Amino acid sequence: MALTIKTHPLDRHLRTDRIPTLYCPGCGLGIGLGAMLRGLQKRIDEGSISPDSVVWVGGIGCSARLSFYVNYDSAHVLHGRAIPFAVGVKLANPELTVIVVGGDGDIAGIGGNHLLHAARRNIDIITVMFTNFVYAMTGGQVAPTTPLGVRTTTTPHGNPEPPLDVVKVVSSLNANYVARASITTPHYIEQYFYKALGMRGFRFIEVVSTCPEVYGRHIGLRDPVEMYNELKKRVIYKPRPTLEEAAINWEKGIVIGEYIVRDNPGFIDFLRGGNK
Amino acid sequence: MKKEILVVGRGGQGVLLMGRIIGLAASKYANLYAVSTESYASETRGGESRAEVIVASDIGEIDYLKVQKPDIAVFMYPFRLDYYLKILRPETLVFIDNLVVPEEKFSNYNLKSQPYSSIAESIGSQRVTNMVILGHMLKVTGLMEIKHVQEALKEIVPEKWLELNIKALEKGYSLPP
Amino acid sequence: MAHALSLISKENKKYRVNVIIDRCKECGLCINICPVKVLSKSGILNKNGYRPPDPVNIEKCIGCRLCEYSCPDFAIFVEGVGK
Amino acid sequence: MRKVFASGNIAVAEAAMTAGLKFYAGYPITPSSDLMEYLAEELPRRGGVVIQMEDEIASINAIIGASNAGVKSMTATSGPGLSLMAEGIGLAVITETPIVIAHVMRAGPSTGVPTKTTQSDIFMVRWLTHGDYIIPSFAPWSVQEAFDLTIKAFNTSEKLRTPVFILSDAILAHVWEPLVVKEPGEVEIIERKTPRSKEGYMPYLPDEDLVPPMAPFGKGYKVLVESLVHDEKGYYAPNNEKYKQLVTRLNAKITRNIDWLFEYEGFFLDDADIVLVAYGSVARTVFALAKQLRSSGLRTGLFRPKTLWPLHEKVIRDRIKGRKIIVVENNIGKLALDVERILCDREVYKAPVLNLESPTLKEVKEAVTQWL
Repeated sequence: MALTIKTHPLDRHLRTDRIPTLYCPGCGLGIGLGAMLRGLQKRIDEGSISPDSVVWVGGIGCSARLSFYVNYDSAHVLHGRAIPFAVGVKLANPELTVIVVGGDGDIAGIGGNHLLHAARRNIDIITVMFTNFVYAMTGGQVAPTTPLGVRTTTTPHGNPEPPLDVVKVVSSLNANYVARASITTPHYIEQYFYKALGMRGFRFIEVVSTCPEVYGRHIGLRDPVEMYNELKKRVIYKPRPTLEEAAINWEKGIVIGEYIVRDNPGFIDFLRGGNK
Repeated sequence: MKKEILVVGRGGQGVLLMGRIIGLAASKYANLYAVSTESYASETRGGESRAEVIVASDIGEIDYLKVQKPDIAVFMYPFRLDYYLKILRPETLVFIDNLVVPEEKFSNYNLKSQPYSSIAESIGSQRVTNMVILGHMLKVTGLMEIKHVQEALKEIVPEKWLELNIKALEKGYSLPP
Repeated sequence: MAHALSLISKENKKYRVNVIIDRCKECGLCINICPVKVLSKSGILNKNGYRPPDPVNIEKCIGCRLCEYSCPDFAIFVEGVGK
Repeated sequence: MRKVFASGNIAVAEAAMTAGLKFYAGYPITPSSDLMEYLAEELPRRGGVVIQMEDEIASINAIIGASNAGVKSMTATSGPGLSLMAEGIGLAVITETPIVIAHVMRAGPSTGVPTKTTQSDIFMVRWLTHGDYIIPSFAPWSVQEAFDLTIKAFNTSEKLRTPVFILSDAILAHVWEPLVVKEPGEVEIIERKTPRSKEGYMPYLPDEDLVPPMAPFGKGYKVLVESLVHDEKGYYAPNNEKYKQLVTRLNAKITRNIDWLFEYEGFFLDDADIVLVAYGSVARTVFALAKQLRSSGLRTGLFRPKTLWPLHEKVIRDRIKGRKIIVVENNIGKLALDVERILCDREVYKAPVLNLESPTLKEVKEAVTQWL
């Protein structure tokens, strides 16, 4: 057993003095972040993005905290408000590459209105939403994506609300890119994030993640490996799925793929072009 | 010297512009101090629009930013006349466009009644009714010199409307006091 | 920034698997995902009380890096070795 | 310099541009909307951006983002909008983000009377959000002063890395008066300190003036903007030592500048037996009353704070020498609470006058003379 000094290939992207993360063992968030960083690394390597121009913005929640592990300019701001903060950053300096990370509660629950309007404006930022079906940091309350019937700490008799199909909602607006991947398919997260970094307009990637400690407890899959394998079984890859396939259904499967790929002018283009 | 001027009309009649022109002319060109407040009905176009201008030799004479007892009142449209009649004083100089505002309401006041809107139309457009009235007001009151208002018009009014506005102002100034 | 990290490193002729001992949270995802079953839980307790994986069957490693990609804690990585 | 005839809202907008405003995000709300409309017309010509966000929550967060990207940013709003901005204001405090908020008071609570004036929000700008903090607020009484104090508001926000309020009202917003617009170069403009070197840069490590140099995004400083209680690096620090250190510094960086921050105007104070205290547009009417009372033989003075928060208690004690102090406000009596506390050895009376059109001289006189 050799003891040597070496660093992980992603360490250059991380505030390593904050690692290990505060995430529970087996939490999917770190997998998603790793995949994103590999996608970003490719862009940096090919010279299309300068690391100094990258800004990460997170709201509140486990997923939002990804923003404070990355060794970039970053901001950890208010619950639900990462997108408007990011809009301000981008408009103040359009040269920046602005990335929002957050959970489904942060991005589509409390921040839902901002998400709609960011997509409507086709504002030139990337939003990566991690869906773990629950409010994890606050202890397991119902989320906008919690499936019908699931018992959470605030729906102890079963969730009476149908979940929000965020991919479908964002796709219905002017977003240039809408894709979904899963932490069980890190190569697709990497690929989609890489692609999004090279695009303009509003880019939205949903990453279906695992929360064995909190959500797993609600659905009887508390073991990280077991939950990972259960999610993996349900993930169906389609290159260009239709919006009818976007609804997340634990029984029938979760379709990942690129739902929307467009190259419409972004908000910055319109701003620069005046009223033409 | 302190004059409180109340201007009432409909949205679109240039009431607020009249307030700003008087204020700018007085404060920038006539060496007077001026305060103007405006109010308008946010709900409807064509609703009541009001400018309240106080012109004084010195800022210290103005103790309240709004008109309380008008020395001069202009009615371009008969909004809430009963309300406004209550704040007029017997000596208040009242200018009305007699094509739209009933003269009989003002029989107790120092009334200047003219068909301002048709005068304006005869020189080009009803839209400059406000400047015809303002010109007449300058003639009657001697509030300031007409050239001061002309300077203010040059500063605020877009090029293509300037000539017409100045013409209207001069037309009003030529009316009998 | 780069402070010394204690590793478990094992290699075959083509690949070296490195486990950063103190980052591991013992979730088991790497052991589960490895298609050729290189990894097995070690007996070491790291500073947080977790037992990191040990590439006991390193000779089987095919360099697919699924362990690296599936580790949520940046605790395992695979390198190519040799020429 | 340009001499113009302008409203209070236009004066704030013009001053903001002179101060170097480059980003405005807002949501329309009476009586502040025309301030945004004016900037929407003018600011793009001067290289800035104006965006109407989906609500006030988005607006305040967008300007905080923009400021961290290195540009001077502001918003304007009124009561209901500011209520929505509460959390964002707190974010600006803890992240030490320079922003200016023009708050144009209308009548409340709730939707109240959108188009009419009051002075009922003076505590709202003081203690809007949760936590311990001091946010500087300036309350102009004229269009010219709206301009001058807006310059001061930007300078304060940049110098002390703090949100700052310019506290206007529906009267001042829409009163038109002569205004001298000072152009850049004709008035002192303060810019935020930037770090001397990237080496070892910590986003919240203060200099001796307790204010940390501020690096913008995009320059390789690896800035960390943190809304949680944090240490100098911006790392979450949920411990008593760091919490006390941070909160103490955030407040002390304001209070130690009180001599520079606090501005006031005094009239006839030296021999005044009766001192009227008033601020904002209402003070104009109170000033008229002070003169009137003085000419009737009562030795009356006026103390008018231009800086509402923080109050300079020593200045107030030193300058108000009168025996009897009467605080006139277009609210139920709010500043009076502080004046009572600061001048607890004197007779302090409240003279609240509630009037949506602004208190008239007659009303103010009645409210004051009851205590004479």
